[in-house]
Order: sequence, then C-alpha cells, then structure tokens
Amino acid sequence: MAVTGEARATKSRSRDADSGAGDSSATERPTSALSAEQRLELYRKMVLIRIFEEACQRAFRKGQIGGYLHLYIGQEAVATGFLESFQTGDKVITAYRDHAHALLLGSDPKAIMAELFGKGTGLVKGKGGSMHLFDVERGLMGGYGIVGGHIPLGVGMAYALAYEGKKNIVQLYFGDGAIHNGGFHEGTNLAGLWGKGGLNPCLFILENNQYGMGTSIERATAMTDLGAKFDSYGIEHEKVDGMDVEAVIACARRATERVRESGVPYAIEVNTYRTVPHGAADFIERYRTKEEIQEWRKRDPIGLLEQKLLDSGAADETQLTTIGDEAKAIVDEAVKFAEESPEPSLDELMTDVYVD
Amino acid sequence: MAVTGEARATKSRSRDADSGAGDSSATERPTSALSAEQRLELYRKMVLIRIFEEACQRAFRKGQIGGYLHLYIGQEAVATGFLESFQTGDKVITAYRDHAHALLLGSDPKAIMAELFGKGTGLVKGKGGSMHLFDVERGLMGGYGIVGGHIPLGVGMAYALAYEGKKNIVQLYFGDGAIHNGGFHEGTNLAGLWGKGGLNPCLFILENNQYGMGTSIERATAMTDLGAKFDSYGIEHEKVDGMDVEAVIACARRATERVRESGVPYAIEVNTYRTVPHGAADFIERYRTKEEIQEWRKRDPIGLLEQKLLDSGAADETQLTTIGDEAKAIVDEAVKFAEESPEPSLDELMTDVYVD
Amino acid sequence: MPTLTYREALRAAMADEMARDDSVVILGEDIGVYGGTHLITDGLLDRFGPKRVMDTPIAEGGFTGAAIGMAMLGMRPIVEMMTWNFSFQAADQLIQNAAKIRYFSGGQVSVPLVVRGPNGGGVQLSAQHTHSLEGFYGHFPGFKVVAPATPYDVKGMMLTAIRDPNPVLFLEAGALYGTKGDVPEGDYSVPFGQVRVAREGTDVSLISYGRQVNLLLKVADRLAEEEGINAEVIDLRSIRPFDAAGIVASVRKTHRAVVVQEQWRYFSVASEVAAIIQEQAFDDLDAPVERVSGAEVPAPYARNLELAAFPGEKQVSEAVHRVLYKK
Amino acid sequence: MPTLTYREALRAAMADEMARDDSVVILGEDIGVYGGTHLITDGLLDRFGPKRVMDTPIAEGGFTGAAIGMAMLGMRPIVEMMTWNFSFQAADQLIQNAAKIRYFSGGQVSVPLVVRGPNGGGVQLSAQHTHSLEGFYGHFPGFKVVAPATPYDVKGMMLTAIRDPNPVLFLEAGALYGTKGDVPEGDYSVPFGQVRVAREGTDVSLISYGRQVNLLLKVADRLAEEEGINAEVIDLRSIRPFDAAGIVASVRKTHRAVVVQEQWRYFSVASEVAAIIQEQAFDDLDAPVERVSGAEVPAPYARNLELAAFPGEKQVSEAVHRVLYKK
Ligand SMILES: Cc1ncc(C[n+]2csc(CCOP(=O)(O)OP(=O)(O)O)c2C)c(N)n1
Ligand SMILES: Cc1ncc(C[n+]2csc(CCOP(=O)(O)OP(=O)(O)O)c2C)c(N)n1
Ligand SMILES: [Mg+2]
Ligand SMILES: [Mg+2]
Repeated sequence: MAVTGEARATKSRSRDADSGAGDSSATERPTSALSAEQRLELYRKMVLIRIFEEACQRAFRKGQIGGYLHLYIGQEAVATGFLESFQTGDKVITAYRDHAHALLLGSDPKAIMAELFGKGTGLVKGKGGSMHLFDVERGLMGGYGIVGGHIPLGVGMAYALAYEGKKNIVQLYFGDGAIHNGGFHEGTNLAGLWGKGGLNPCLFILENNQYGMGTSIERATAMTDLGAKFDSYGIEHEKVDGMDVEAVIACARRATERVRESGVPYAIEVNTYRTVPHGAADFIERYRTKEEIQEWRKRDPIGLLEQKLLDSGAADETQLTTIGDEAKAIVDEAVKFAEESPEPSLDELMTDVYVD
Repeated sequence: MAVTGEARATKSRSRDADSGAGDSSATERPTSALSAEQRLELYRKMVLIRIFEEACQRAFRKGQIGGYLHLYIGQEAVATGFLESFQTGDKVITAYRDHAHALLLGSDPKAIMAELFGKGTGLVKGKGGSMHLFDVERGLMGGYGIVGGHIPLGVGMAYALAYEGKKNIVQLYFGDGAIHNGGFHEGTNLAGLWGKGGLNPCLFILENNQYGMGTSIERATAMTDLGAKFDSYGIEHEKVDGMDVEAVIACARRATERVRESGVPYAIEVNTYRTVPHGAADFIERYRTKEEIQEWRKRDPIGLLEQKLLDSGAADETQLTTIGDEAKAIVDEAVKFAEESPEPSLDELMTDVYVD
Repeated sequence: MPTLTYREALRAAMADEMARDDSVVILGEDIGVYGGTHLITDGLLDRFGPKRVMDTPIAEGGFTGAAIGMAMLGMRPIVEMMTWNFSFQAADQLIQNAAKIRYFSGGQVSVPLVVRGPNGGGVQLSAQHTHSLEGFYGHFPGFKVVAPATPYDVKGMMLTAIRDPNPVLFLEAGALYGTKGDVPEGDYSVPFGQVRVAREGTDVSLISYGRQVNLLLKVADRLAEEEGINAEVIDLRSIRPFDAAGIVASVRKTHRAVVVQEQWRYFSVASEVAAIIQEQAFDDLDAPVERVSGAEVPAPYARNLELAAFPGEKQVSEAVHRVLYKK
Repeated sequence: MPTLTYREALRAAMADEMARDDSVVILGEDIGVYGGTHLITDGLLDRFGPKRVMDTPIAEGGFTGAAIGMAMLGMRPIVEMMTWNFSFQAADQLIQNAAKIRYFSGGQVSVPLVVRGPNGGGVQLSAQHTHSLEGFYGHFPGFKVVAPATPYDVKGMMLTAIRDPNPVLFLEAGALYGTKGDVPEGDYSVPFGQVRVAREGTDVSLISYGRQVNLLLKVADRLAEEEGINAEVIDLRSIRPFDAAGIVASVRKTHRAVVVQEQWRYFSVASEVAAIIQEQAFDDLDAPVERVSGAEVPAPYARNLELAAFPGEKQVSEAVHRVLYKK
C-alpha cells in the first residue's frame, strides 16, 4: 500500500473530492496541469511528510519526543504547494507546526528527527525542539511558539530583502487563530505601509485549518471571512483550496511571482484542516465531531492526489507503494539516527546565548 | 466679543463651512434642527471647554501645570455632540485628551483645574494630572496615557453593563493613531464577538483628527479609510463631520439609541482636527502646514455654530458675549481655586495603591 | 479532610466562589468547550454557562484588558492565562492599567481581578514556554502576587484572591497540578503575605516557593538522615506582599540561608531575599546567603540540558554545605 | 575635547555609525518628519532618507518585531522607543524573540538590534509615563542592558551597542538629555560590563546609575565638605553584563555601601547589588548594605508627591549615616 491508513482511507471516496467539506467556492483552480512526473514528485514530498509525522507521533507516545509536538497531518498540500515556488534566497517563517517546512526546504530528516528527540545532532543542536526548527542556510528562519509573535518578524525580513535590493520574498505562514492577535494587526499594517514603496515582498499564507486549538473561527470573531481582514491594511488577497495541491501550486506561482516582482505584499487564505488533534498530547476533542473530521478526511490532500495519479494513469499502485516504502526507509533511518545520537554535551547549555 | 480670538477668526469665513477642509462627502446631516435654546446651550458648553483649555495653555506656559498637557481645541464638537446623548449609568472612557469629557459630564471645573495644577483638591487628588481624569460618579471612567491601552477596558465595561442587564452603553473614544495598535484590534474583535449575543453595548467613537502626534494617516497605514477597519470585526460604522456639532448630535442620538437597544457595538468615524499642537509643550510643527491649519480653522466648530446662531437670529453678539463672559468667570474661578489650593498632603503618597 | 489534587483544589475554589457570587466570571483561551488545556476549568462551562465561562480568541492583551474593564465596574473576573509565558502580550494591560488605575484615579476605581495560570518550567517546553515570572511582576506596586505550592494553599489562596478587591496575579506551580494533599471542603482562606514553614529546622533556612519547595523538602530529609543537618524549609507563598519578617525569624534561628529559585539569578526573588536578610539579620548571619538559581540561558529543549538548567538536589546540598562551611 | 549635550552625543554616535554602515537604520514613532519627540533623531531623515529613518505607526510590538526580523537578516536596526514606558507593548517581542532566538535557533541566527529611548522619571509625567526598567529587562539572559549617565558614556556605549551582534537595550537617562560634558569627536567606544568610578572615596560606596549618579555626586560633595566623609561613587552603567567585581572592589575598600535607584525596591537592581555584596564581600562589610529606592507606589502627578517618591539627597545622606553608624 502506498501510504498510511489515514490517507488511504479516503481513496475510495475521492469522487466527493470537488464537493468536499471545505468551502471551495472562491478557490483557485490550476490553469495548466502538471506533468505526471511533477505530480509524482509532489506525492513523494507529501508522503514523506506524512510518514515522518506519523513516526513523530509514535515516538511522542513512547516518550522519545518531549515537550509540545504539533503535527501538520491534513495540511501537507499547503507548504508543499507554496514551497514549490521557493527560490534560493527566499525566506520562510512559520509557527510551531513546522516539520513540513523544514523537510520541504531540504533539511536533513535525520537532523529534524534528532531535534525532536532532543539530541545534540538535531537541527538546532537539541536546543529548540519541535517548535523551533531553523535551517538558515536553506531559508528556514524558524518555527515560533508564541501565537502572532512571528508575524512582525517576517514583515521585517521582507523589508530587509527589499532594502538590500534582492529579488527575494518572505513566505510567512500563520494560522486562523493568530489573525485575532495584535501581532497580526501591527505587523500586517506595517507590511501594507512599507509595501506602498515596494519595500515589502511578503507573501502572507494564512493556513485556515478552521480552529485555533479548540476554538472555531465563528467562536473567535464576528467577521469570519478571514482573508478579507487584509483589506484593513491595503493588502490584496485571494483564497485557495488547500487540500488540492495543484490548486495551491497554481496560486503560489502567480502569487510569489507577483510579490517578487512588485515588492508589494499579498495574502492567500488557504482553506485546510488538520485531521489530527491540535497537539500530540491531546486525545479528547470536544470542540469538533468525528463526522466533521471524517468529511474533511475525504479531501485529504494525499488521498486526492493519489486518486488523481491512479485515475489519470500517471502511476499505478506499485509505483505508489514504492514511493511509500522509500519514504518509510528515509523516516526509519531518521528515527534510528535520532535514537542513536547522543544527548547534547552539557557544555552546550551555556553556548548560543550571546554572539561573542 | 463672544469667544476667544481663535474661534472668532473663522467667523467671517464661515460661508466656506460646507466645503471646508474636512472630507464631508460621506458625512451625516442633522435630520431635525435643534431649537434656538438647544443651540445656545451647545454653544455655551463648547465655549466653556475652549476657554478652559486656553487657560490651561497659559498655566502650562507659566509652569503652573506640569507633565503632559493635551488640548482638545478644534475637536470640541465631538465630545459635546456625543455626550448630549449620555444617560445616567452610561460610561465614558477616552485617552489623554480628556478635559472636555470631564467638563461635559459635569465635573467641577475647579476640581479639574486643580487636578492639572497637581493640587490635593484635584479631581483625582492630584495623583493623575491631565491625562487621568476620572469622575466615576458621573460616568467618567478615565483618561488614559497609553495609546490603544484603554480600548479593551471600554469593551470589558460594555460587557459588564450587559451582563448586569443594564440599558446603558459605553462611549469609547480613541484616536486615528490608536487604530493601528494591537489593543484596537484585539479589543474591537472581542466587542464584535460578544456583540453577537447582544453583550457589548459599546459605541466606538474614532476621533480622526488626521494625525497621531506628527504622523498623518497615510503615513501610518496603506488603507486610509479608517472607519472601514471596523469591517474586520463585524461592526457596522458610519462617518460624521466632527466640526458640525448638530451633525454629530443627530448621529450620536441614532447611534447611542441603536447600541442601547441592541447591545451590539457600533462605530462612528468622526472627521475632525486639532488646531493646536499635539501637546502643549510642542511649538514646531513640521508635519503640517500653516495653510492646512488655516483651512481647518475656517470650520472651527465654535465658529461654525456661532455663525449659525447669528445668521438665524437665534442670538445676537451681546448674548454670545455674555456666554463668553460667563465661561471666563467660571474658568477664572477655577484657576483661582487651583492656584490657592494646597498641594496634596504627603500622606497621600502611599494611599490608593491598594484597597484595604 | 478529603484528598484533592492541586488541580481539583483550584477548580473547587473557583467553582465554589462562582456559585456564591454571580459577579465572578472566568475567561481565557479554550477554557470552555475545550475544557481547559490543563483541565483546570473542566466542567465549569456546563455548570455556569457561556456568559460566565468565556472562551476568547488568542489575544491575551485584549481579553486581559477587557477583564480589567469588567472589574472596574464591579465584576470579579478571573482570567486564565493558558500559561504565564503568554502574559508578555498582556504585560502592558497588567502593568499600565491593572496595577495603577486605582492610584491614578485617586482611589475612585478598584480592580478586583484575578489572573491565573501555570508558571515555571514543565518538561522540555523550551525557551518560549518556560518562565518563572514572580519577580518580573512582583516588582510592581499595585499588584498582589502569590505562588502557592500545595493543594491546601492553592484553594485557600484562590478564595482569598477572588475576594480581594485588588488585582491578584496567581502563579500556579503548573508542574504540581497532579500532586495530592489534604484540602478542607467548603470555605476557608489562606491569607497573603505570610510565609509557610514547610518543615521546622534549626541549622539552616532553605527558602523557596512553588515546585522547588518539594525539592527543598527532599533535600532537607536527606540532609537530616545522612548528615544530621536539620534544615528549616520556608515556602514564601506570597511574593507581594512579601513576608520579610517570616524570613528573618527563620534566619534568626538558623543563622544560615539558602534561597532556591527556578528563575534567573539577576534582579530576582532570591536577590531580594538575600538583600532583606542582610539588611534585617546582618548580625545573625554566620555565612553569606547562598542563591541557587536557574542557569542564565533561555530554557533548552533537550532534557539533559533542561535538568542542568533547573536547580537540582546536588546544587542545593552543595549550597547548604557552603553556608555550613562543610568541606 | 568638544563639549556636547547628552542628546547631541547620542545623535552623533548614531549619525556616525549610519554614515559608516549602510545596514544601520533607525525606526520609531515620529523620529523622522516630526524630528523626534526628544529631538534625538533631529536631522537624520534629511541626511539618510526615509528608507533608513523610518516613521512608524503607534505599534511598538509590531515595529520592534519587524526590527528583529531585519536584524535576523543582517541589518542593524535601532528602534527608538519614544519612551521605555511604551515598551510593555513590545515586551513579548523583546523577551520572547530578541533575547532568545539565538539560543533556540541553536546559534544559527543573531539579532544585532539596539532598542533605545528615555528611561526613568521626568517631571510630573505620572503613573503610566514613569518607569525605570533596568531590572525588569535585565532579568533576561540574551539581552545586554545598559544605562549610561554621561555624554561621554552615551556616545561610547551607543557605538558599542550598534556594533554589538546581540540585542542591546539602551536605557537613556531622559532627564539628562540637556546636560553637557566632554565628548571626543570621531570613533571610540566604551565597553559594556564595567562600572565607572565617578568619584574616588574611601569611607562608603555610593552605587547607582543613570540620573541618580548626579544625585550621588552632589551628596558625596556635601558629605565631604560638611562632615569629612569621603564617599566613593560607582556608576554601574551596565546592567547586563553586570560588573560584580567592580562593585566588590569598591566595597572591599570602603566596607560600606548604599545603593540608590529610582525603581521600586523589590526584585530590583539594588536587591541584586546587596545580594552580590553580601555574597562576595561578606567579611569586608562593616554594616548592612542600605538600599534607597523609589516609593512603592505608581508615580504620582503632583510635584510634591513625585519628589517624595523619588530618592532624594536627604534619604541618601541618612542611609550613609546609618551605614557609618552615625547618629
Ligand atoms: C500568545 C499565545 N497564546 C496562546 C498560545 C497557546 N496556543 C498554542 S497554539 C494555539 C492555537 C493557534 O491556532 P492557529 O493560529 O489557528 O494555528 P494552528 O494551531 O491551527 O496551526 C494556542 C492558543 C500561544 N502559543 N501563544
Ligand atoms: C503605546 C504608546 N506609544 C506611544 C505613545 C506616545 N503618544 C502619545 S499620544 C500619541 C499620538 C496618538 O494619536 P491619536 O491616537 O490619533 O490621538 P490624538 O493625539 O490625535 O488625539 C503618541 C504616539 C503613547 N502614549 N503610547
Ligand atoms: Mg488554526
Ligand atoms: Mg489623532
């Protein structure tokens, strides 16, 4: 079988794909189809993320991963789609749900897993954990744990890129819960203002997964068209169906190009869903129904793509199984590496507080 | 002469009133005219505020008033118009430009002036000064010095009024500069949310005097239709010409009634202008031109009303002069009281930190 | 007396007081439908309804400010900070408004507000989610700041807090939510501003608050058993008001003190304790007051680094040996 | 050496460094067109243009956060807090991001940021506009925190600050902007982490920073003239790193210390100084370290109350008498 049970469960029902639970009325459809090879590559990426995170979940339950662990399961098409338009020199910043971003930017899965295991070989030496993945060389400027707190950072980075005359942009990811925070308002207003002079190549990627922890959008604000909140800052915006990776890619290509050329910020509200609990330690979920989760699972981004690959004849079960197996091998190796890696040296406690 | 030079200077040019510097395109016109006596009463109130603050300015220059002093000159019609709809049990909260609100709510001018003089007989015992006038008995829940900081307070008060089942509202005043602050975003979003259940009788009064200190609106945000920022919170809004006290009154009557009956918040963007520097200590004003100030002075709210009174025959010069003289007498008495009042007793230093 | 967990004791205090007094409401993130991320408020929504148990958006500054406004009109709101780490976003509201409004209104307004939530380190929560903010907030007059360590104290002090007409910052020992202890049913109160002698002793005063009190008790027992050192353990409980007399009384007896805290060393509770002891018990001191604090680094994620960053038994014992001039 | 005001020295340091290094920019409220509310940045907009001298909306959290982002990509932003009183709105950005990113990125990122502005009391600015935040921010590892008192130091330390690859919180003595002193032209630097002996003495160490240093010098002169007491005055200058050795060296000589600060007493710089002295100079001390602090109240508006709330000559002299056991 190609991918894990969760994604596969949706396969047989993927005929519902286009009328799924997500409101896709205002969403973007890809203008030009991708090649079979490109689709397979997307599939490969998303499957790796999924299998990686399922391994994280198991390791968390075993106590090998500590602290907070937030999985991206269900949302893979978002970062996968947007980072397809990543160019060298671009910067990526997000919240604590950051494993996919690191994997997609090419960070070593071994180093990521070792980080989650709190090992000295981790991506940030075991000092940050799941919420704080950084790979500056590859453009990952961090995962952050304080809701709303990283938004102004991304805006400032966009200013720096423009100030230095680079044709690069910032991909700034944040959640539907963060939009009600002052950090969003103040940061985004600055982006709009600086963008008037072409000094803010910031692409705002609002990952609307319908909930901020256990609070649904309509219990967090009276105005539930979240994308339209960018109107207040003079920032244009559109929506995209975040379960359809090809739609995301088409949107991302246009949007990143636009921001890159103009230096003017732009925003995308991505309609998506996490099919797992907010944090890996959560087990009861009183704030949503099993049925709702089930509805969204029908539009699981991996399941959707898988069906498309099979239906179009771009791939057969064997190929998909191979991709799944390859991903498993990578993840197994990462887990093994993480398990076998040493804890950080105690000398590391006091380093990296200051630059000398 | 009825009022001081500044207001009077505009009189001869008041034919420009309706095409003045303020953008009054989307503004509200009074539906029913006020009686002559009502107009005279408004005039009386605004003249008192003006003369009171001119005396403050002089006292500040003499060093009798210390700290920060922010005058309301040019904006008198705003608080005068809205507080005309004040009912017992309503609450008023504003920033540091708060003298008018206290005077209009009926606080003793002597106690206000004594407060500014830092005397023990002051409205808050000399402990707060100009920025922190409170008269809780009359509904004045304070002036505040931190931009944006009082907005959530007002929203919480509105919740409390509704929670207790009172048919009262909060009048929440804040400036165009405050709207870019996270406190606005977070507080206003809560108002919209709680308002869905009729639990937020809060009237947002955005005093758009075109500048936050020295920063014009278009240098503070890319989206300069400030009232429209309430859209993000599901709060309906309108604009009114804040130089025309009768327009303000008509708007305020409808708006307060609406909020009072529904428990749902509502917002008014009031177009106004301070014709004096931001703070009484400022003398250079590089951020705006003399011509701009001059243009707005033509629409000075007191000058406009004065002209209307004279033109309609509702009052003659003598009556207006009498009103001015009466106000002067009140203010002179307030200054005298403030001058002669003792400093707070040193025992007062340590009181009012805690309720015992 | 019934045995309750710290969590249950806390919940009982709030539920009892909400039942007694309609003006008490509680608001915060995911405290209602979700049941509270630490389950402190579990069941309260069902019992008291959404007007009194209010889920909020992720806007600590906004809802803390709104609660201050409610309090100014006589309500008695309890704000849950999901954790105190998020309170930096509400620092302006707390410090500039809650702590000062009474003063700058010349006594016209009071702010009967409780802000509560878990404080101090957990397990591998890393840099942004690990803070001990007693000294940070305790610095400001206008607040009361408490940090109870036992189920008994947490209920008694919460009851005191809700009834206090002043803003109370209630710093819970998050790591102890599951610990059990005797807790009276019904109404009682534990006053603010009094240390608790958690263990009587004669040879050295070990002083702390929150979860470190348990650490100190452990060390004290071991010192007694293994070395015959009889340590007194002082639980500060209340950070503002601060019970200088209680500390000094202990040191007058023992002549030696070790202060332990998870927070950073500089400008901290331990600095204050040391300063006070040398001020008020100068001639009684037989050795400098020792401070054992968290390592001067943002909290690391890796468990071994984290354990090295928090005060541990070994460090405390060594400090005891130093004040006793042993070895 | 030319004579400059504190304000001019500060401006000179920023202008010089902006001229030398394109990556230095400055942002804040009304620092450009308006000229700066305290005129610190006057003329910089004309000289360096709006891309480098950026007026911002009233959103301390937002623009401080943006500056952190700029710094993370190698720019060297200077943020003007119009006054430090407004920095509570940026506390989350400063504490959770600026101070910690280097650590939780495992050393991958540095944050060469300066946040500067006037700190400490003015004249009748009242409760919300009067704070001394050295201890408040100095508590957090990851920051450097300095508080220069003289025109010479303010220029030299600002040059050091801008070139420092770490986040530096630069707390200016707002009350001293107009005071004059000798300031070298051109480049020099004053290192962080070293006290300045503002006046040599033998009988007692008077320790403070910021505008209180001038108060101490005045008291010291009077004590010398009128009572023959020869006080040493120590200007801490740097709050983090903290020069414990410099303090201890002075106390080893004088055996007595009085620490003076405008900030509140509890969990403060003076607490720390007292704690350190008793730790490191226990046997040298002839009297308990005395602390003179601001009154434990939000700052009052009335001038007489305000003067009573700030440390004054009389309080300092009395503390000196106490440590000398005079009268
Ligand atoms: C300022 C702040 N408050 C509260 C939290 C606790 N918290 C962590 S994640 C989260 C929900 C965020 O929701 P959203 O932005 O939609 O992101 P998602 O988890 O859905 O990806 C909350 C409340 C926090 N980390 N920071
Ligand atoms: C958080 C904060 N930042 C900065 C200031 C300094 N400040 C005082 S008034 C003001 C301008 C506010 O403008 P606006 O809200 O339009 O009110 P107006 O003065 O025009 O009445 C500023 C920046 C402050 N008091 N609080
Ligand atoms: Mg979400
Ligand atoms: Mg304004």
